[in-house]
Amino acid sequence: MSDAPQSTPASPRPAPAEGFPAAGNISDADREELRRHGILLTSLEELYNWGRSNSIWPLQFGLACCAIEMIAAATARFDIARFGAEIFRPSPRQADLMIVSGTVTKKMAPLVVRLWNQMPEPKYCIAMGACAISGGPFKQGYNVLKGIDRLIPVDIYIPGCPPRPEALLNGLIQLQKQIKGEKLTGPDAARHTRADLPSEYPIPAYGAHDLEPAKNPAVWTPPAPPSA
Amino acid sequence: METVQQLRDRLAARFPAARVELVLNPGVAAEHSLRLDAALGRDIALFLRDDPALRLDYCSNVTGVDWPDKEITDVVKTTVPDPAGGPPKIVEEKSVHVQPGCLEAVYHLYSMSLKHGPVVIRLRTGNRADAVTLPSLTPVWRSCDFQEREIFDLFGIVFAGHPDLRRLLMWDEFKDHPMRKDYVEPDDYEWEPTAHGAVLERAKAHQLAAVAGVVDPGQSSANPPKAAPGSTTPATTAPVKEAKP
Amino acid sequence: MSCSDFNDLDAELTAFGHPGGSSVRAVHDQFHGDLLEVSMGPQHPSTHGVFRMVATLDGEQIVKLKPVFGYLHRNHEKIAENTTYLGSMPYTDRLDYLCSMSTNWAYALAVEKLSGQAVPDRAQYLRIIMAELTRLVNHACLVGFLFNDLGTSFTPLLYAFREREKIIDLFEALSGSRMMCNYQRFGGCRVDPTPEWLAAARTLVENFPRFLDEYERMLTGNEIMLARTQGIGRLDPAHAVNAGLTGPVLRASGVDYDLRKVDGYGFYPRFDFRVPLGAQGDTYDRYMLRILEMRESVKILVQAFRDLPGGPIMDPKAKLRSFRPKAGEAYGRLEGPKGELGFYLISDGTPNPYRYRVRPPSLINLTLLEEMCLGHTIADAVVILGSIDIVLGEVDR
Amino acid sequence: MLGSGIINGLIVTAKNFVGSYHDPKRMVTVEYPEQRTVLPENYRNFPFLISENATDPMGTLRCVACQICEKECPPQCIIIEKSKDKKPDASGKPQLYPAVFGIDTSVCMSCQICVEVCPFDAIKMDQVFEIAATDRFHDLFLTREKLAKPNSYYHQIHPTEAAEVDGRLNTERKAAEEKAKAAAAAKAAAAAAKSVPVAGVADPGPASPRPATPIQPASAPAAPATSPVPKPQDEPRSSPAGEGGPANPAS
Repeated sequence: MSDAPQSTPASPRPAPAEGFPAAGNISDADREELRRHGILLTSLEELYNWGRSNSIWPLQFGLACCAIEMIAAATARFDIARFGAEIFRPSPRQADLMIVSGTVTKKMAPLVVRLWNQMPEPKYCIAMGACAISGGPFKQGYNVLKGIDRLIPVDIYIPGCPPRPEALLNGLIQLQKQIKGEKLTGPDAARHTRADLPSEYPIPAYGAHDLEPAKNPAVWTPPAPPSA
Repeated sequence: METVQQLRDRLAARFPAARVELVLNPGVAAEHSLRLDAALGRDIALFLRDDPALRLDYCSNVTGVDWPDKEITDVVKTTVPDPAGGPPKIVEEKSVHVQPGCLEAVYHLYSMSLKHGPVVIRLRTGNRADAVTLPSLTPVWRSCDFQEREIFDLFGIVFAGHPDLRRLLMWDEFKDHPMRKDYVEPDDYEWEPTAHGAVLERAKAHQLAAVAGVVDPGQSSANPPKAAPGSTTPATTAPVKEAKP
Repeated sequence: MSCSDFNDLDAELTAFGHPGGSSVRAVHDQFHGDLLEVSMGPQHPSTHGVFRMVATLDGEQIVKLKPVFGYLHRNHEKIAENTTYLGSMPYTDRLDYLCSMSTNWAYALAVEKLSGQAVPDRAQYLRIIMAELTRLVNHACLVGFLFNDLGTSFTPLLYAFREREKIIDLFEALSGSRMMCNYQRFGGCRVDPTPEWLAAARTLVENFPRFLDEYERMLTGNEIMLARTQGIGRLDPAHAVNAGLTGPVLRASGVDYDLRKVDGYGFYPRFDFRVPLGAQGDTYDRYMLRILEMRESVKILVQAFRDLPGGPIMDPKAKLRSFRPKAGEAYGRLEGPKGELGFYLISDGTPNPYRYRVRPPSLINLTLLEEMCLGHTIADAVVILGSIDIVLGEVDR
Repeated sequence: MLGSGIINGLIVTAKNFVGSYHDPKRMVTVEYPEQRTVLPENYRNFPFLISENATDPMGTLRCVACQICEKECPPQCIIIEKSKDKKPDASGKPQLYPAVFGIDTSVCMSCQICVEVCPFDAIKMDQVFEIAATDRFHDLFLTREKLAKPNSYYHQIHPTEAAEVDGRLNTERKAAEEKAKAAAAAKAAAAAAKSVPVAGVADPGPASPRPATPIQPASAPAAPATSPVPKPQDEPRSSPAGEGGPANPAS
């Protein structure tokens, strides 16, 4: 676990009276110390999350301008393969991550939701670029969905128009951190482990004037505007 | 190449039944155009394509333009001599009339073989509601194919004789013509943190409607869509919730 | 099925009136198979974005193919009619997002035609430099994508993107953004390059033929490529002209129509360059034409760097805010990397255009996609589409 | 010979493959979180507001709430509300200030039009891009507290442009000074002193786009509106960590 956060100050460990502490209670500093001596301590949960976070396979799915920067992130200069995410799968059935890279139009939105539904759990969504987050500069257009988070849950938002490839990598690193922190059991367990949370979302239909429904209230909960 | 005026005269001589008007362009570009009689539009287009002096074999750009109904105030000034012998008075009479709107298709024609152009031709519909049919020029220039479909989609001009007149950009179930000037887009103004101007008006209207319960947060749209519960959602674990109070 | 078989088939199709509806029946009668409808896209790795083709197949042969558009229709024209003339400039970056510099220029050209603004000499040269660099980026990437469609897994694209990164680094250093340059203004350009920038750009251009040689050594002689592109997707000149095809796709069919020569916009008449033309009008010609055009662009760039004059880069009378052209209309067009890119503007004297229309070359170049694909296999349709060079931001706007 | 074309192609790729082992110029990869590309001076991503004083950013915003940028912003992602009262600006003249200033970075397309139309040099383009967030409603809506950055930060990211702007502002202020001598003299001097980049006054903190990149003070000092030279094109655009180049900022 060489990439454990190194900036964590050495916190006093939970003061074991005798013997060794349980694996879950070892502080990061101690674990780093042990690692230096060639002893790796881990739990099944950590191993599982470590494996998942370092082999995120994105869906090969470009919508607009940001897709070019996504391709650029996969080319030699930025090399997304260093994060284990270079295998862009053309099929949603094999993908873990959907990078919504570009403007989601209302004509495209049902297909994006269908692709999302076809991806198996655990799955994650990155909204890359202003258009995917909120409609961006094309927000006031009649055929532009004002943010993909009206229809599916989004884990990471990367603003920018388009974001640099480094910004995409930065978002990916954040997603990896999120995956590493996920719990498999207990009340705050990750989404994919819980049977009561949906893994499929309603696909809107084409209506006479707009999508029907235009948003999914289960995922779309905007607060009151700050200036109001 | 001959000037637009000469071309107009030649067309008038060749097609005596057709009305061919010269539309002057007041701008700097001074690309004047010809408004053709819609009924004979295709014949004239064929002539333009095949005439050896013109050979306009390439139709570059096809555009729709919406001219909504316009209220025009006419001011008629009449000079009334003063019976008392003083200076004559000027009397202004105002009358308001509505100039009926229309839809227009504009074609930019060039010649690839003779390398000249553009010749701009325009076709006008009768109005914006029911008389919206124009002859399709796709049989003359294949390049009009997608562009006329786009105009049909966004402006609502029906091109008679088009081989495959369907919506090009919007979905088939869509009913409106969004590039018209009076189109109102659907209401999805829940989150507008930087709204001002027209957007702020719409956002406020949305807030009022949401408070009054007129707009269902799940299904908000400027024109309330017809309920189609069966077709909207397939079986999922999270059905769309009904409107919250 | 070998190449010669396809040529026989082509001859038969011509006898049946190819291209056109009757050939559908001709091909169908010939093979007597059951038809299968395949929908490719909008999420498909080889449709260059969210483009969709509905193909009807007889075995593997295409008997009917209908393109479906609109999955990236983001209402550019409507938004532009609700914003100022200047406000639309950054949106034009996002039309053809691989070639923002030349799209900017096309829009600036139309507005300058509408308002009658003059452009200083230095800005004219800078515009040509930017447009030709953009052409290099576009054609290099296009060849990479085309080979992706042919089945190479990413390698040529990696080489193309290596060069692209160098050029867009220049764009970034000049305009501040890698892709969305927002560089042209009505009556000039926004930023004046420093001597260091020009020196770096000149070095890049001088080294570019070396990259092209490497690229060609890697790709042009490849037998698999030759077998899959020669004789595929033939397009005859008469049909191409009638269907309004422009750009490299048209010139590959042998029609000499390049707006840089025909209209002579900007300072192009001052430059010495050739317009390469194809003979067969097949996919291979369209590929080779791109390579040749890149070499011509390098020639133009070398001349532009040699002759670049000093002086201002903006018309002193140009103003940024409250820009209101006189009422009237104008259609400005230029030779973009994909074909004739035009902007049609109607002004009513207000700060916003009354009508704003983009003439998208990518969309109109797809008019004959069905005719080019008829009789070929579904795998060839992918290659033919790749050789037409579309960008969905421009197709759907 | 059939197949020679394929072999030629393979030779090219093999050359590049082998070459990348002994020729560092062929290694184009920038290992992002550890190494960083040197952002060019003109790079722009999201606007920020300039404050004259790092210690009191809200009190010394240059913005006078004229709302031109709000009006001109193409995607309308700026919101400004004018203040009710007036505060003295750097030259001592009482001015309005923005009571509310917000930019929705989830809409902003970094087109720089707000910067170009601003008559007061109050809004400039930032260079941060690592602002990925998990909540777009709060993290991506930048209020004036998050937007305000001191002038020294501006000097750090756009040195040439900032020097030019400061020169112009100083001339304007001197002219204003001559008009109203007595009261303004002290303040103008203070402003002139502040506008010199002072190391350590500004703490860009985590927002700094290139924390370890040394700023070259002498990049084309006289040229107006410049763009820096990119590195020679065949070199990788970054120095490897730990060789005098950018230090490892990830630690």
